[in-house]
Amino acid sequence: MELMISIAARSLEDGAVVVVGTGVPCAAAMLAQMTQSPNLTVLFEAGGIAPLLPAMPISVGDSRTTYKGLKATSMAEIMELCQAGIVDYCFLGGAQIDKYGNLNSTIIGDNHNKPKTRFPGSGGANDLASLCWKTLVVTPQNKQRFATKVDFITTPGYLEGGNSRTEAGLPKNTGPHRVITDIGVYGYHEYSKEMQLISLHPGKTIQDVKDNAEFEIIIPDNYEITKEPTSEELTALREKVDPSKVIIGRG
Amino acid sequence: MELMISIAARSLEDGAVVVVGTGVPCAAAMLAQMTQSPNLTVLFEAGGIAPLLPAMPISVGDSRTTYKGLKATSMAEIMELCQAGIVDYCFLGGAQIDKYGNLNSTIIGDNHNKPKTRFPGSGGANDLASLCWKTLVVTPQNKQRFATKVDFITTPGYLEGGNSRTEAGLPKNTGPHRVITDIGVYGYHEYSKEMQLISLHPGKTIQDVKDNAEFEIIIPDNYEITKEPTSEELTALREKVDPSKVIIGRG
Amino acid sequence: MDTANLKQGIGEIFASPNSDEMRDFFRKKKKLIEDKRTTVKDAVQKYVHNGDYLAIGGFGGVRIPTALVHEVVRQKKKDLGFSGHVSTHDCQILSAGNCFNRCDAAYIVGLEARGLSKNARRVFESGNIKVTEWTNGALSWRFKAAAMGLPYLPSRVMLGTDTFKYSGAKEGLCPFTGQKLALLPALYPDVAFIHVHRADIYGNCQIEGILVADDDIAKASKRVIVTTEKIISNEEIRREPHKTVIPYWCVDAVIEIPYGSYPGNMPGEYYSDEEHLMEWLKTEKDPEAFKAFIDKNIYNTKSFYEYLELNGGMKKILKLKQIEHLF
Amino acid sequence: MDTANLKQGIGEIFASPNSDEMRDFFRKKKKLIEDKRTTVKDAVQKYVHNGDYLAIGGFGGVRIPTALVHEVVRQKKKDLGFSGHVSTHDCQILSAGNCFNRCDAAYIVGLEARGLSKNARRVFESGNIKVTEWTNGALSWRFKAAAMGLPYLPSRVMLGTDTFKYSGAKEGLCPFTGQKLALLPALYPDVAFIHVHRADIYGNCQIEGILVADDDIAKASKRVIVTTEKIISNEEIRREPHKTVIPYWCVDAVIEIPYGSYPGNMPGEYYSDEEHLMEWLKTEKDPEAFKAFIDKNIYNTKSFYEYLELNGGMKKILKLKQIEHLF
Repeated sequence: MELMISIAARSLEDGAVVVVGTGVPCAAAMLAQMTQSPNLTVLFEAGGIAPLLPAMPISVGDSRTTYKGLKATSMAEIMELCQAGIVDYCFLGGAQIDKYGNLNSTIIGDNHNKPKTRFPGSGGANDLASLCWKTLVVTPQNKQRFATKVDFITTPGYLEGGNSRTEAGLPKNTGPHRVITDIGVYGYHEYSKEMQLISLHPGKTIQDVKDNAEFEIIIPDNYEITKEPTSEELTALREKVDPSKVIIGRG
Repeated sequence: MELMISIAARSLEDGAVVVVGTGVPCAAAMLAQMTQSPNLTVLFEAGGIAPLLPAMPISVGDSRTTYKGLKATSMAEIMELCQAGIVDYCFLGGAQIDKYGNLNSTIIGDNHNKPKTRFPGSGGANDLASLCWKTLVVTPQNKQRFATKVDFITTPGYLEGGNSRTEAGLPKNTGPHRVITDIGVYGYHEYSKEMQLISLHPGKTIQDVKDNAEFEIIIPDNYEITKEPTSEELTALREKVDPSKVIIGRG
Repeated sequence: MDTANLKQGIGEIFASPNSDEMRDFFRKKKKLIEDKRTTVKDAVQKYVHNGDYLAIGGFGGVRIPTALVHEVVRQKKKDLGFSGHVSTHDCQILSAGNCFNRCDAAYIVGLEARGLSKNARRVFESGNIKVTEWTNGALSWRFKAAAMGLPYLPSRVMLGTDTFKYSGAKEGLCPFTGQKLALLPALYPDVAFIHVHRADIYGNCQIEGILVADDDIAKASKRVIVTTEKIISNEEIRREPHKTVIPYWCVDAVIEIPYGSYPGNMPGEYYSDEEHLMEWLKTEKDPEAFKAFIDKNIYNTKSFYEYLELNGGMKKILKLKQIEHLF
Repeated sequence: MDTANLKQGIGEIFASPNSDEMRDFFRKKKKLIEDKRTTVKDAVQKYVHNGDYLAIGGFGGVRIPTALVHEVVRQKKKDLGFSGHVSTHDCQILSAGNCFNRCDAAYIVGLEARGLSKNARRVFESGNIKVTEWTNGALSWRFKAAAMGLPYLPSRVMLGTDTFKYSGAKEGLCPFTGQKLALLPALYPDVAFIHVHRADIYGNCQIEGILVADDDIAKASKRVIVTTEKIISNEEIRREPHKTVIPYWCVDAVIEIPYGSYPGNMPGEYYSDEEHLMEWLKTEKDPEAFKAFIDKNIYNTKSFYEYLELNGGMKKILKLKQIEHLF
C-alpha cells in the first residue's frame, strides 16, 4: 500500500491540478505536496478547492475538504473546471477494468433492470475521466477486476481502442494514463491503446501480471522495476500523511 | 411626473417581483412598497436583490442597489430568474416605440454599420421584455417616439401583433402590459395586440393622444380618466421616496 | 452538420424538462414575504405526496435533512421518484422505508469509503425500481438547467459509455463548432429537502462550506422544505447579502432543527457519527435485525430528537463537535 | 423537429467559441502558485497586444479597472476587440483612445442616467467599427458558456428582434421539448481587466457586492490582469474560502491600487465621482477641448495617481467615501 501511494504521488508533478477522492488518492496527493510538488492544487468533486487538510477526509464532501481552502464551491463548478481543461489528473477505481481502461462501477450481470449486483454507479467518475487530461487508476489486481469485457462501461477509458474515444466526442488528448496495482504499473499502447506494463513491483513476476488479468497485457522488453518508496517518502507518509494508519494500514 | 410615478406604482401589486432601472421605475417601486405593496420584491439587473434603498441609485449596479439587500449576485443570475418565470414586471423606456410595443434603443437610421445616431443598444431591455411576464413602459409621448415603424427592433413587444410574439419563440403569456406617458395610460388589444387607450390624464384630450402618435391608437368608448395621485401618494413621494426631488423635479 | 448518427439514451426521463410548464407554475405561485415556520410532520404532510419526484440537498452524509427523510419513512410515503445525486445515507433511509419506485442514479446504494448498503442494494436489485443512469456532473447540470429556466444544457460527459446508453441524454452537435455534445434535459423536482446553517423565517438561507447543488436545487424545485441549524433575523440576513444562497421565494417551509444533519457532518458544527453509520451498515446484513433497528430508530420515534436521544443525545453531539473542531 | 425555418444572426463572431482550443490553451498554461505582483505599465505591455479581444469587469461606472484602461490608451494599443457588457465609462475611455475596431455591443456609448458620450457616439457612428449586437443577458451567458468549458449555451432572449438579426446567435430547437431557443456562442476573450476589493499575491480574489459577470469573465479569458484595492495574505483568503470569487490559476498579474475604481463607485468603499463624470460628458461636446482634456488626464499623466491628484486627490476620495457611507 505504501508503495502504491508513493508511485501515485510521484506521478503528480509540481504545478498540476488534481481531483482526488478519499483514501489512497488523497494520501498520494498529500504525499506529493510534501515531496516534489508543493504547488500541487487538490480539488474534491463535491466543491472543496485546495484545503490544508488537517486529517484524512472520510467523505469527499466533508468539512475537511474545505478546511483553510482557497475556495468552497459547488459540484457543478468543479466539473466545469474539468470541462474547461483546468484539471490535469483524476484518480479512479472500479469493480472492473478492461484492457482499454474502461471502468465498471454500476452493475454486475447483464440485466440493467434486475442486476446481479448493484454498485453506486458513476458518481463523478465518468465526468472526471471524460474531462480531466489524464486518468489514474489505483486498484488491486486480479482476474475478476482485470476483465476481458466489463459488464457495464460506467466510465470511459479508450472505449474500443484506437481513436474510438475521440470519435465518440470526448475531448481530444484525454484518457487513461496509468494503472497502479499491487503487482505493477501499467500504461497504454500509443496507437492500439491497449494496456501495457511500464514497471513491475520488486518481488513480482511477469507470471503474476499474466495470472491476474483475464485479458492479455502487453509486456514490452524495456519494462522497469518499480522504485521502492524512499525513506523520505515513508517518513512523510507514516508521520504526516497518515499517522493513524487508516490507509497505509490496509493490506 | 408625480402622476406618472403614481400610476406606475399602482400597477405593482403586493407579492409581485419587479426588475427596475434607475429614475422613475425605481421611484415607482419605492412608492408602491410604501403604499399598497409592502411585499413587493425589487431586483436590479446588475445583481442587486431587494435592497432597503437608502437613496436613489445613479447606476443600476451601484452600491445602493445592494444596501441591506437580501442577496447580491451576478447579472446572469438575475436574467436566469427572469428566464425561470420568477419576475412579474419590468420597466423599460426607449427612443422609439411602435403600436405593438416594440422598442428601439439601438440606432436611428437605416444603416447598422454607419448609423445616423448610435444609442446604447439593448442593455438588459431585450432580456427583460423577453422573459418577464409583463413589460411596463414609462415614456414622454410625441410623434417622434410613437413611431409607425421603429428604425430597429431592439426589444420585443408583440412584434407584428397577433400571435407573432409566441410564434417567434418567446415565452408564452409574456409581453407589453402598459405604456404610461404624460398624456395617458395605454394597454394592448386582446387579439390584434395594437396599442389602445386605457385612461386619459386629467386635462388631456383625445386630440392630444392622436397628435402625439404617428400611428393610430385605438380609442375604446369606455376609456377612463386617470386618477390623480392621492395625498398619501404625494406625501410618500415628496418626503420619503425623492425628498431631493431628483426625479419628481424633472418636467 | 451530420446529425444522422446521433445517439440517444434509452433511460426514462421522470420529470418534464419543459421550462414553460415551470414558468406557468411560478407565475401562479405567490411570492409573499411571510413567516414560513412549521413542523417536520406538517411540512411533509402538506408538501410531499405519493408519487412526487424528490430531490435531497447536501452530499449524502454531509449537511443532510435527516429529520425530513425520516418523516417521509414514518408517514409511509410511496412511489416517490428521487435523484441519486451522491445519495448515500439518505438513499439508505429511503430504501429502508421502500418509499420510491424510480431513481435518477448518479451515486446510490453506497456510503463512500464506508461501504455499500446491503438493504439499498436489495431494493435496487429487486427489479422493482426504474433506474435511469447519470453522473454527478450530469445531475448537477440538469438542476442548473432548471435553475436557469432552460429545458436543457449541453455537456461533454457520458459520451461513448453505457452510462449514456441507460441515461435520458441525447447526443447533439454544437451549431457553431460542430463539436459533439451530450445534451441533458432540465430536472424540475416536485419537492426538495435542504438542510442549511442559518435561515430567517421567510426562508432566506445561508450555507457554510460546499454548496453541492443546493442553490440550483432550490430554484429548480416546485416546493422546497428547509431545515436549519438556527433561525436568524432578517436583519442578520441583510447584513451580509453575499451570504444568501437560497432566497425566500424558493422556500415554502422553514423548520429550526439544531443538529439536524446528524448522523451526517455539518461543516463547522459537528462531524459525522461514524459509529452509528457503521451500525446501519452492519445491521442491514440481517433483515430481521434491520427491521427492528428501523422500528426503533424511525417508526417508533415521534421526532428527530427521540432518534438523537437513542443514539447518544447531546453527549454524542458534544463528541462530534470535538471531532469537527479538534480533528 | 422542423429545423427548416431556423434563423441565424448576420453579426460577426469575433472570437472562436471552440472549447477544445481553449482546453489546449489551459493544458499548456502552468498553474504555479507564485507572486504575481507587477505594475500597470508592465502588465499592459506584457499581456495586451494590438488586435486582442478585451473584456472589462465591473459595471461601467462601478468597480472598474480604471488604471488599466487608461494605460491601454496611454500605450496607444490598437485594433482591439471588446465586449460592451454594460460598458459605460470604460467604453468612453477606450473610445477616447480609438483603441478598438470591433465590439460585441450590449450596452455602449451611454453612461446610464447620466447621458450619452458624444465622443463614443462619434466613434460608433463613423462606420469604422464592426458591431455585433447582443444583450446584457446574452453576453453574460456567452462568458458563462466559456467559463463552463462549453462552446455554446441556449437562451430565450433576442428571438424575433433586430437585435437577433445583427447578432451572432442562431435559433435552435430543444431536442427534448421542441421549444425554440436562441443559441449563444461561448466568448473566450484574449485578455480581461478586473478590479476587486481584495486579492492575495497569487491572484485569489474577493469581491463585495454584485459580481456582474466577473467570476465567469475570469475563467473565460486566456489572460487576466487584476487590480485590487488591497493585497491581503493567503492566510486571510483561506480564513473564508466561500468569499473567493476568482481563484489564483485564472490570474496572470496582480496590482495593488487603492481607489482604483475612481471615478467609478467601489461598493462599500467610495461612491462614483459624478462631477468628474459630468465633466467628461460636457467636455466631449467640443472635440478640441476634449483632446486637451484627454492629454491632461491620460497622455500626460504617468500614472493613475497623477490622474487622481488632478481631480482632487485624497480630498475628493474622502468626500466620495462620505457619500458612500452617509448617503
